[in-house]
Amino acid sequence: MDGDIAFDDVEERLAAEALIVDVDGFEGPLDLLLMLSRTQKVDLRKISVLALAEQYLAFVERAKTLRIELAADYLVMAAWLAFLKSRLLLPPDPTDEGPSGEELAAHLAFQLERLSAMRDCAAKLMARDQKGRDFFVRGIPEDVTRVRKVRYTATLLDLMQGYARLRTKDDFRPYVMDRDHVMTLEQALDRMRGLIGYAGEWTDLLSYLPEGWESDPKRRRSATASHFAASLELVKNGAIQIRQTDMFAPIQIRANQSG
Amino acid sequence: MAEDEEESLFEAPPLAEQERMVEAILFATAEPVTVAELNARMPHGCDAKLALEELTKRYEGRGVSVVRVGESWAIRTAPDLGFLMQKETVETRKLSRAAIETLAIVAYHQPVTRAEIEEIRGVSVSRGTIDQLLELEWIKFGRRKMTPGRPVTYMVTQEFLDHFGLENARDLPGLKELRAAGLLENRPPPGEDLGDDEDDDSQTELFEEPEEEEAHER
Amino acid sequence: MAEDEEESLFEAPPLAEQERMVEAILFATAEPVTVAELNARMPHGCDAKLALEELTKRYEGRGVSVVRVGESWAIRTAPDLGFLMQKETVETRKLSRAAIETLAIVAYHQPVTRAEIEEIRGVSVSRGTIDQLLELEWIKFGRRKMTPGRPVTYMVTQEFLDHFGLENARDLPGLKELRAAGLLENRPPPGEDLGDDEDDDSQTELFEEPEEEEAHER
Repeated sequence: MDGDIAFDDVEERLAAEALIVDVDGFEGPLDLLLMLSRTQKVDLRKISVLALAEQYLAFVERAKTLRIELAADYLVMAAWLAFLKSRLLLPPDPTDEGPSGEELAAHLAFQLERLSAMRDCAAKLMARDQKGRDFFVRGIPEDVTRVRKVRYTATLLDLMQGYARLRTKDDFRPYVMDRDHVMTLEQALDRMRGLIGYAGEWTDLLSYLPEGWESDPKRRRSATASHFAASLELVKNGAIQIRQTDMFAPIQIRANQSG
Repeated sequence: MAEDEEESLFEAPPLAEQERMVEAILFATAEPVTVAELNARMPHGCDAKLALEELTKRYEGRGVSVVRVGESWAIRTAPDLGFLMQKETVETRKLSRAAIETLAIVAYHQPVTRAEIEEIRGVSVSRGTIDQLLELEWIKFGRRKMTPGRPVTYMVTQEFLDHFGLENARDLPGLKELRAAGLLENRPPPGEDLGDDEDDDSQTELFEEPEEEEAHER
Repeated sequence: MAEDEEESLFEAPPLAEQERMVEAILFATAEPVTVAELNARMPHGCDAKLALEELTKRYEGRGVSVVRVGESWAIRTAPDLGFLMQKETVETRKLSRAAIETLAIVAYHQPVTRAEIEEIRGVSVSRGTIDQLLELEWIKFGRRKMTPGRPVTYMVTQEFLDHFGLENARDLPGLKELRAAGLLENRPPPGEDLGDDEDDDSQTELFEEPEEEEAHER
C-alpha cells in the first residue's frame, strides 16, 4: 500500500514511470495485474487481491498525473477493481444479491493463476526440442511413386449399342411436321385449275373438295381453307367469279365466261 | 504389386523381414506414417505394429530414432545431435508472445473457442495470430461448440505433435498437474453464470474424457 | 556449435558416438555427403571414414543401406524393398465411344481395314484408338488385303472373346436381333427393312466365308 506515499526516491519514481510509459508492452489489464502481483512475491494462490487492487488503482492514478492516455479497458478494469475494493472493505450486506467480494476476488486470483500457468506452459513448450531445430526429418525422402494403372472396360451391351448406333445413324431424318392432314394452297390451286373449266354454273366451293377430304374434320378444314384461298387467287387472276348470298351461306364459284 | 499379390498366396514374411520393410518405409518419408498405411503397403499378413516395436527397440540410443506421433510413426534424428545440423536448421518465423500463448492455450484447453482464449488471456485475440498458427498447421478447427452461436473450436494438429516431439496431446508437460489444480477449467466469473452455464458444462465434459478425445484424433 | 568448440578441447568422441553422428547427418542431409564434409561437421578429431565404415556394416542386410554415390555417401532403401515405394492404383475407365464403335466394327466386319472402319463410322479413326485396342489386346492384325496398297486388316482376339463372354465373333447378334432386343435407338422408315436384311445377310456371309470375302471386297 505504497500508493499514496510521495515518490521521494527518484529511482523508484523512474521505475514507476517506466512501467507506465511501457504500458503498450502489456497485453491488457490482466497482464499488468499479473506483473503487479509478482511484486508481492508470494504464491499466486495466497495473493492479496485487495493489495493488488490498490496497486492497480495507484498505477492508474499515476498515469493520470503523468497525463498518459490509458486504453479504455485499463479504465474499465480500474472501475471494476474500485468496486471490488469497496466490497472487500465493507461488511457484507445480507440483503445484497450477487456475488460477494470474496467470490469476485477468488475469481480474479484464479484468472491470474491460470494466465500465469499458461505462460509457463508456453515457455515449456517452446523450450522443447523442436523439429527443424533440434531434431530433423529425412533429408532425401523417397516419395512413394504412385503407379496408376488404368483398366478399360466395356460391356457387350456397349459394343452392340455402339454398332447399332452406327448402322442406323443414316435412318435419322430431320424432324418434319406430319403433313398427312394438310392440303396446301398450291395443291388446291393445281386441282382447281384443272377442274374450273367445267364449271359454267354456280357451284358450291365445297363440292370441289377431293375425295377422302370431305368427311374427316381435320382434312376437311384444311382442304376447305386451301380451296377458298385458291379460289380467291383465281378470282384475282380473273379465271372465276365468286359469291356468297348470305352470312354463312355456301360460297359459290363459276368459271368466268368472258375469260 | 506383383510381389504383393504373390505374397498373399503364401504366409506373411518373417518378422525380421517385416521390420526391414517398416524401416525402409519410415526412412523414405519425412512425414509420419500411420500403422494402417504401413500395413496397406506391406504384403498381406504383415503386422506393422509388432514390427514397429522391434524396430523402435533396435534404434534406441542410435543417431536416429523411431518416434511416435499421435497414431503415426516417423524416424527423426536424436535431439542431442542437433548441433551437427546447422545446415539443415529451418529458420522459423519468430512467433509473437501472443501466438505462443495462444498455441499453449489451444494445446492445454482443446477444443477451445476464441472467446475462451480471450477470456484466459484477458485480451482479444487478433485474427493474424490464429491465422499464423493455422498456417503453420499447428492448430486446426475442431467441432463447433453446442452453445449459442455454435462457435468454432481450435485443436492442435499432428504437425504440432511432430514439431514438438510429442507422442500425443496427453504428453504435454504439466498437463496432469494443471488439471488437478483446476486450472484447465473454464470457470465463469461469479454472478455471470447464467448464460455461461451451458458453456461450462460442455467444457467440463470435454475435459473429463480426454482419453477418448485424443483417441480419435489421428 | 558450442559443443563443437567444447569437444575440440577434449578427446574425440568414442567411435560409437561418431557412428551416431554420421548416421544422423546422412539421414537428415538433403543430398549425399562427402567424407570431407562429414569430418568438417563432426567435432575435431573424429574419423568420419572409419565411422562410416562401421555404419555401413551395421546397415548390411537392413531395410536401408549406406551407399556410395560418386564421392559421397547416402542412406537409401535396400534395392529388394523398392516395391514398397510404389503404390499401385487401378482405375477402371469406360472405353471411349470412338473406341467402342471401332471395336464393334472390327468385331462385326472382321477382317476389316482402317479405311473400311472409317467408311462405316463416317469419320476418320485416330491412330490412338487403334493403338489402344491393340494394347488392350482386343484386336490384332489380320492378313493384308489383296487390294491395291495391300492394307492391313484388323480382327478381334481371343482376349476379346473372353472379355465379352463370346464363344465366337459369329455369336454377336445381328441387326434384327439388336432391334428385337430394343437396342436400336430408332425405327427405320418403313420400306427399308429390305436393305437391312441385306445388311444382315452380308454380315452372315462375312462371318461364314471370311476368306473369300476378302478377295472380292471392293
